[in-house]
Amino acid sequence: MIPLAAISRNGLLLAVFGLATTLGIALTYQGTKDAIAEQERIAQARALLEIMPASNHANDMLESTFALVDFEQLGLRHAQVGYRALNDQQEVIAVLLPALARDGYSGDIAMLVGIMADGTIAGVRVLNHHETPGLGDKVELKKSDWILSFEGKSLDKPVVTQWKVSKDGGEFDAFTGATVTPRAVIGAVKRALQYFDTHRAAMLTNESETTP
Amino acid sequence: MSSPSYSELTLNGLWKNNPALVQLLGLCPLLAVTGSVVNALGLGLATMFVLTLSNIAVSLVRHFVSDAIRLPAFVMIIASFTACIELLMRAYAFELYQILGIFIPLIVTNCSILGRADAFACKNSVLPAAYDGFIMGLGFGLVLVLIGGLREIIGSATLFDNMQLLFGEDASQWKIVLSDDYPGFLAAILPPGAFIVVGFVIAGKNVIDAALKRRADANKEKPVRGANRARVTGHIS
Amino acid sequence: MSLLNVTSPHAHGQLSTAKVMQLVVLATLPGIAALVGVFGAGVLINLVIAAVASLACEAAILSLRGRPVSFYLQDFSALVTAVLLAISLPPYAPWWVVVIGAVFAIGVAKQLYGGLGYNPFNPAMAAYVVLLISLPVQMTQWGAPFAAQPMGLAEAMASNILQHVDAVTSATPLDALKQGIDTLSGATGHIGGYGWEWVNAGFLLGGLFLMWRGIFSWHAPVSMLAALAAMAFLFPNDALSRVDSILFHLFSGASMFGAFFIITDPVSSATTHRGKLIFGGLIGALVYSIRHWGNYPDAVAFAVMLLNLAAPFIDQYTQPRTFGHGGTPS
Amino acid sequence: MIEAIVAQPLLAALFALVGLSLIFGAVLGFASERFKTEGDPIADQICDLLPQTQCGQCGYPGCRPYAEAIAGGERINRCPPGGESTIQALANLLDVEPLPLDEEVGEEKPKSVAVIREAECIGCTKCIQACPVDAILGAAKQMHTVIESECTGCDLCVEPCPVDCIDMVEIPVTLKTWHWQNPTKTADIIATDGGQR
Amino acid sequence: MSDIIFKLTGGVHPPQNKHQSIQRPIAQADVPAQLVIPMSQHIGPPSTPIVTVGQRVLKGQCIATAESFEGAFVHASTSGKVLAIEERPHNHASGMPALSIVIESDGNDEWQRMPAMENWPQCDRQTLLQRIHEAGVIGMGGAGFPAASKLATDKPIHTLVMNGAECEPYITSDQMLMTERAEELILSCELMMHVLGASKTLFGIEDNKPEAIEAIKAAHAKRGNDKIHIVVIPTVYPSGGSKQLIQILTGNEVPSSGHSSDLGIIMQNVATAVAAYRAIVFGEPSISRITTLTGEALAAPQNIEALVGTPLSALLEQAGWQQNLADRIIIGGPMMGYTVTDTQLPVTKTTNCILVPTRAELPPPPPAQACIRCGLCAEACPASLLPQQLYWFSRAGEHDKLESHNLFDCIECGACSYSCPSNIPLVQYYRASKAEIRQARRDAKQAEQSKRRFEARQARLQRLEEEKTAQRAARAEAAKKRLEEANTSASVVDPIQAAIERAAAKRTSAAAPATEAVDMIAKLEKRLTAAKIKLASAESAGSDKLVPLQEAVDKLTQQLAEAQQQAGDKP
Amino acid sequence: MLVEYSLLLLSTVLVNNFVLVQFLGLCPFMGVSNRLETAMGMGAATTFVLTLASVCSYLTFNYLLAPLGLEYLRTIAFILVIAVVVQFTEMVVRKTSPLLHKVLGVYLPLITTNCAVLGVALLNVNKQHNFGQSAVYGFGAAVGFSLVLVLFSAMRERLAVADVPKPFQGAAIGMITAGLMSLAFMGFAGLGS
Ligand SMILES: Cc1cc2nc3c(=O)[nH]c(=O)nc-3n(C[C@H](O)[C@H](O)[C@H](O)COP(=O)(O)O)c2cc1C
Ligand SMILES: Cc1cc2nc3c(=O)[nH]c(=O)nc-3n(C[C@H](O)[C@H](O)[C@H](O)COP(=O)(O)O)c2cc1C
Ligand SMILES: Cc1cc2nc3c(=O)[nH]c(=O)nc-3n(C[C@H](O)[C@H](O)[C@H](O)COP(=O)(O)O)c2cc1C
Ligand SMILES: Cc1cc2nc3c(=O)[nH]c(=O)nc-3n(C[C@H](O)[C@H](O)[C@H](O)CO)c2cc1C
Ligand code: SF4
Ligand code: SF4
Ligand code: SF4
Ligand code: SF4
Ligand code: FES
Repeated sequence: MIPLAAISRNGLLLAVFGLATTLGIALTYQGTKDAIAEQERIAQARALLEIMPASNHANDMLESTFALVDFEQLGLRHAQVGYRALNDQQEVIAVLLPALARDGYSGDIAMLVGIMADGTIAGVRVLNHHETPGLGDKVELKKSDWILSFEGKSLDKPVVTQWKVSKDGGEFDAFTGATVTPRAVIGAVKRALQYFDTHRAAMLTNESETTP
Repeated sequence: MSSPSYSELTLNGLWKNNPALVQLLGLCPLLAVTGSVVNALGLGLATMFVLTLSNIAVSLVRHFVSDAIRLPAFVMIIASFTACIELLMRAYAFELYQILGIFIPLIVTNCSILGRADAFACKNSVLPAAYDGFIMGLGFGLVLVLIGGLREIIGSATLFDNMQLLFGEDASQWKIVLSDDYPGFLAAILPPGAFIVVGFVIAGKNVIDAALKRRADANKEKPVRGANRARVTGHIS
Repeated sequence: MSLLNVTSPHAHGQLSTAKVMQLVVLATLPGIAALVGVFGAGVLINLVIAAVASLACEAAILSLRGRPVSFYLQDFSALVTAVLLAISLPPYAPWWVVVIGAVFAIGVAKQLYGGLGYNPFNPAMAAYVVLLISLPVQMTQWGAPFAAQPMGLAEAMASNILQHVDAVTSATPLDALKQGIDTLSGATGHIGGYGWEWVNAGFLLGGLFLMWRGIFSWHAPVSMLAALAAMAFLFPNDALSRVDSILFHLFSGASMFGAFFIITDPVSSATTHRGKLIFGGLIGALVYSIRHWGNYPDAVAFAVMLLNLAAPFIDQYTQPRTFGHGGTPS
Repeated sequence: MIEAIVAQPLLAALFALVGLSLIFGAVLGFASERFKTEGDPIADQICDLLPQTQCGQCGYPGCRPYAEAIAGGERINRCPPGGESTIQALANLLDVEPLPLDEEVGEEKPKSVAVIREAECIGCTKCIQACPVDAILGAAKQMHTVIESECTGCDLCVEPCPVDCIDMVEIPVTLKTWHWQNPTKTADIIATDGGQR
Repeated sequence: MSDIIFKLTGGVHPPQNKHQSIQRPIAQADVPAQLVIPMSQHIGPPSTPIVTVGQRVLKGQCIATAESFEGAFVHASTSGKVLAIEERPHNHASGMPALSIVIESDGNDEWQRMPAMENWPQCDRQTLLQRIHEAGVIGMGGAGFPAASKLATDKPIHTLVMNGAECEPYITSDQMLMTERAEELILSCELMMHVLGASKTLFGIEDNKPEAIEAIKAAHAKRGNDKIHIVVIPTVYPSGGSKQLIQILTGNEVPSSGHSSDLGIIMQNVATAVAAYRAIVFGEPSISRITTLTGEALAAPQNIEALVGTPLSALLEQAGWQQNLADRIIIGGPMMGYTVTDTQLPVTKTTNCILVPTRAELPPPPPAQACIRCGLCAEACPASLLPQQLYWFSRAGEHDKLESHNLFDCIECGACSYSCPSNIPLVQYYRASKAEIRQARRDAKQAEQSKRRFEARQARLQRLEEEKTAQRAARAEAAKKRLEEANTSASVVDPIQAAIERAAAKRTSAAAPATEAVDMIAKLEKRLTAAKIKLASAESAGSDKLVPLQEAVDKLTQQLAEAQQQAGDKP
Repeated sequence: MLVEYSLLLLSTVLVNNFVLVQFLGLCPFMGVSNRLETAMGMGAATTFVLTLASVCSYLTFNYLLAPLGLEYLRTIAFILVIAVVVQFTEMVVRKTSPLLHKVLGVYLPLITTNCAVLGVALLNVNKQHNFGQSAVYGFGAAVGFSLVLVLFSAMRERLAVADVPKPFQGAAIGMITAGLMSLAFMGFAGLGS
């Protein structure tokens, strides 16, 4: 015997609950929708904005992306886009390139390298890594200022041969007990600069294109 | 069922029947989001909010639901409040929302096992129910913050770091640095530390309880043995 | 006259727990000697600090609990833990690292469970792991083997206690292998990486002595080393030939120390014979897996803790066949 | 139709969830009718662990009612005749922490049996009515006697006796029933936990 | 002879200490002035005294009997007068008293033998078994299991195993017996084989008794019976355990819940065999035994043939007891023996050794330390158990786990305790736990029975109760019938009935919310039935309240119909 | 394909163990681990429900919520789905195998409140798993949960007789043990990546 009465009564009652609760959520959603969208944009652009603060440029960098040719040169495992920062005159003042160091201590280190049009570094940020907490993770800005030491450097300041950790006879400090991670990061930044060098012309012309 | 007094509710929620330390419920957030005070506080407030509101709602509708759909109905109420707070946090405390991750939506299961809706709210009127939800949430939140604080101190010798995530930019001044050349003790911030710190906090509570009990025992007469023995064969004439 | 009224047996064997522990300490001597020879006197300082801290911590907790302190200290188990912990630490670790380790080992991993015999995890290894993840900087500073000027006792003290001298550090051979740096030594005749084969040989010697004295059975160590060798043979690192790989893994890092002193800890390991075979075998396999595919260059401590975790379960399902139960008569 | 709904986010939400909960409610309603639980198997298992002394010291009229109460959430430490071992067994069955015996209900006593001083018995049959297991033989106005092997030692018969002629007598240890005891805890130095800590 | 031997599982090698007591030949104990002969020397129901206080008995005269082979006959050990039949402290681990017959010796030691059966090879099995039974022969190797009962097995037996292992340190009573009475022993083997119908004897002797081996081999060679195999086995404790010796000699394991007879093997201790032999060939019942007196507190350790019932003190005196040195008195060996504190206890048929060590020789047990799970106990256990696990479970009172770890296969040999570096009295835990489990089983049985009786009683009471209500209901029914008949307007009754049915149908649907209306209806129904019953009884009694009652019923009926109407409208 | 799935399985069972690394499902982990047999029952029940719930919530999300643009309703939708799955499982088990019901029955209702179940559903969405991955992920999470639950319960049976200091007896020492377990599991970090 199928107890139809019980089924329909309970089903209906629960449906009423569903109705009420959904209404509540849906209304909240309608109310917060725009704020959330805004927050999500900010979050996406956070790393970009840290390197190129809003005061320095005039465009929405998330909007002006360009495809990276020869992305393997940046260490990337699959195609990604770069970002342009423009001034009021719509001239490119800097590009922000994703880069990947594959020789980290435990896995890949993903980062974003900002390079001014003149080839100096605007800033570097590590986006994602699996380095040992307490050792290799000092490449995060949260843990140490080390990553800021790249600012203002360029391919000839110091000279290419000095783009090494001090232990290997280079310009850059390493952390106590961890040489592998800085070595990997420095290598990747250097590669990004070299990539910029080779592709500078194409990147500095502002012709927006969509993500390939 | 006569509703217990407010002071009893308070004592229960904060100490005697503390959801986290005594009932051992809601352990996941207790361990997962207590790496720092700010995370703990964020989740604690969210939980308190949901618990209070859902208790109110459940108490309001308690006469309409039948037994069969009681649980699902209550779960839906809790879920909807959770969904609301999730949306609100996304809108107004996005970074914290990202840090707390899935533990925000998980307030649903968390709260439903806190069981207050089922155990208390559906048997009491709105005011006690609301108060109970609030106190239970508070008891839970306080433990969260306590553990967050301990882990933050042991792990990195700071307190109230990153409070701006919750209270806006001004709060970034609140950070207290206890020692400048502390090498850091990462285990406290990593998962193992969470368990061990909670273990020690529970043990600490046991010590206090034992001391309290000893004091109480000292001035309490022994219960009369067998006072409420039942007559097994008493109904026979 | 009052006559004793006690249960049988009235006779008792010669071995006592204290004596077992003393033998274990004794058996570490060849390994310690090798460590001193290779890395200088640092390990001796660690030994002293660890022993003092462990015994003090044990005594403190015992008296807190109102237990007879000297009765328990006399079982020497805290000393064994201290010695094994000190051996595992880098020889020039700061003194406070050693103290934290000893306090964690005795205070948390051992006494919180009720002391000798009750701890589910190997205290020395639990302490090692906590230190490794908490203070990775201090815990990865291994001195260079056979340094040009080996440290004497005085210098070692200065380094460990006053933290004056900055010891020259270098990646351990296992670490180097992980990073793909060839410090190997197959070519130079050092099978386990420069200096490390001596250390391992020392512990092998001590271990064989304990086995001969019947302190533990052969099952766990042999099965661990066999599993380690098998894994090294099956999945060699690119830089090594299969045979070199076996020798390298057997004689580098904590392999022998682990096989004979750590996984044989009776309290936290499996107790049945079959259980010990499984216990050792899985440890060997895990050690290699973590060394080869994981984040840590050496993995004895992790592997041991992971199997400690499984030991009660293993014991439950590896009971030997009781006399007179099934089985075919021979 | 679908497009219309999708175009209206509010409507879509309502539609989706109401649909889900309709189905859900229906299924539960069906389940609640179709699969009613009858009896409580766990209470049977609990009852099997209780000593069946039927003495009522737990505050329930017999072991079965107490078993049902435990199944309903009553604490497991209220049966003095069962003592520690019963509490342990219940804790194992229910996967909860064993508690010490509740002082309120009494203490664990050695097992005893009732013995009627037959010379004094006036044959009032009150004890027969009190005995939960019919362990007393006798008819009105005749001497009564306890069947020792059936007596559970519940002592329920003691109080009703108007002439107080029933004694509870401990079952003595004999050569046959003697056995080794566990080593005393005091001899076992590990277990002397400074009294309490 | 090259008999294959097998390896014993586990085992330990305690210092033997046997040389001390074999320096002297077997001495004869003096007949004491008073003998206390317990009725429970064997495993099984206690023997029943057949003498009366004051009666004169002769040496060898039966003084207590047993009904079946499970029991044992008891005989006077010397001639004299029965002084008392009462509970006396018994030579038993418990120190509990046991029913004993106290005989005052008259010093004459006057024999009354049973008829000799020198023609035993011609006697049938039953006759011989009866004689062994009536001679009170019980296992003298330890357990005291009645020999006749064991020999009377109905399983086919092919092998007799003679247990001359004597693996316990210190004890040499079997050794001396084998050395001095080898020929009798070989003959006993033949007798036993005859009784059992066995085709061979395996005679196991540990290799630490060269004199005994030599003597037995010589006697064997002289007799030239090739069915008897003398097998020298390595010295290891507990090779003398029955299951262990069978394992060593045959490689077979006695099944856990079975007996050696399941393998076609019966084992007897050498002393038991000799006792049985003497009972048959000389008609001498079992009234004495060879006991080893040893330990450093004795000036003259030796073996003494003592009468059953002799107080220990008499023997100790004879062996030069130095009371001030004695630390404990152990009955049996250092591995399985139990201590006694009373030197007046009697020697029994199973008292194979009285060990009186000094404190230095066997120091008191040091306090137990924690188990470190070193597994040395498991290495030593001859039963392949995990003593450390048993110990943990025993401490936790985990009976299920103990049983699943085969606690009951433990032979309580003490090898585990012997080897435990932490000095844990493991065997005591096992003994206690075994007893607890047996008790728990008995309790469970008892509880089951109590439960049945309780339930039966409840059911009976309920039946009585129901019968009462049924009677009441029947009366009410009858009255109602009359009421109906009286009420000519049937139309009033029908809607009520319908309403009642409807309400009842509603109530059965459990999920239905108990609305107020339904409650109301139920209440009204109740009141209505009550009123009707009253009405009916008033009617039958011819009461004058008939009219107001009738009115009340009508009113209620109407109310009910209204409520019903409302409830029907609502949903 | 096979390699990818087995790596995912390895990673969910060991490397990112739900209980010890991700902190999900801790209440039953602490609560239902006093005895080995119960732990095994709970493990079996959870494995079944978790796998089924993972798949069902995947379907609900991708075929109901996502097309309608209702991602924000996922929490409430998932919790409903889980409850139905649990109830449904109980019904089926009760009908088809009373024996199995006796073993699993008591644990089933507890599973609804195990946040590992909702966690799996949510993480499937976050990680954008496809159908197969969702199934493997749910199964792996459950196996990881059951594995540590069973090992932990075997260990707790041992702890029950240990001479733990009074204040630490019970939950406290359980927590600390779990902490040491989690310490051990850190050794798996990086494995399989
Ligand atoms: C467990 C462990 C984790 C490590 N993690 C890192 C790491 O994340 N990054 C790093 O650069 N070095 C790490 N190291 C250290 C390197 O292996 C190596 O020892 C070190 O880079 C050598 O550098 P040094 O020359 O500065 O001593 C780790 C070492 C160990 C034992
Ligand atoms: C551990 C252990 C050791 C034993 N050692 C001997 C022994 O050395 N000699 C012996 O005759 N019986 C010994 N027994 C008793 C035998 O198992 C067995 O009871 C006896 O041989 C049977 O013969 P019975 O019935 O004639 O006494 C030992 C028993 C146990 C449990
Ligand atoms: C058929 C048969 C039945 C036996 N029944 C028992 C028995 O019920 N109880 C008992 O203790 N021994 C019994 N025994 C004797 C034991 O097997 C064993 O020989 C005796 O208990 C002495 O033990 P021990 O040899 O280990 O000391 C029986 C032997 C046989 C052959
Ligand atoms: C063979 C052997 C090996 C041991 N290994 C260890 C060890 O690895 N770590 C440790 O802390 N204690 C070890 N001990 C000492 C002791 O068992 C340990 O302190 C207990 O775990 C503490 O309860 C060992 C003891 C023996 C006999
Ligand atoms: S106290 Fe125990 S024995 Fe007595 S009635 Fe209650 S459950 Fe039964
Ligand atoms: S005789 Fe007395 S004590 Fe025994 S069961 Fe009956 S009522 Fe209880
Ligand atoms: S010999 Fe003693 S300490 Fe060793 S495992 Fe056995 S009981 Fe434990
Ligand atoms: S006493 Fe029992 S457990 Fe111990 S060794 Fe002997 S048979 Fe094994
Ligand atoms: S909070 Fe209880 S299971 Fe996660």
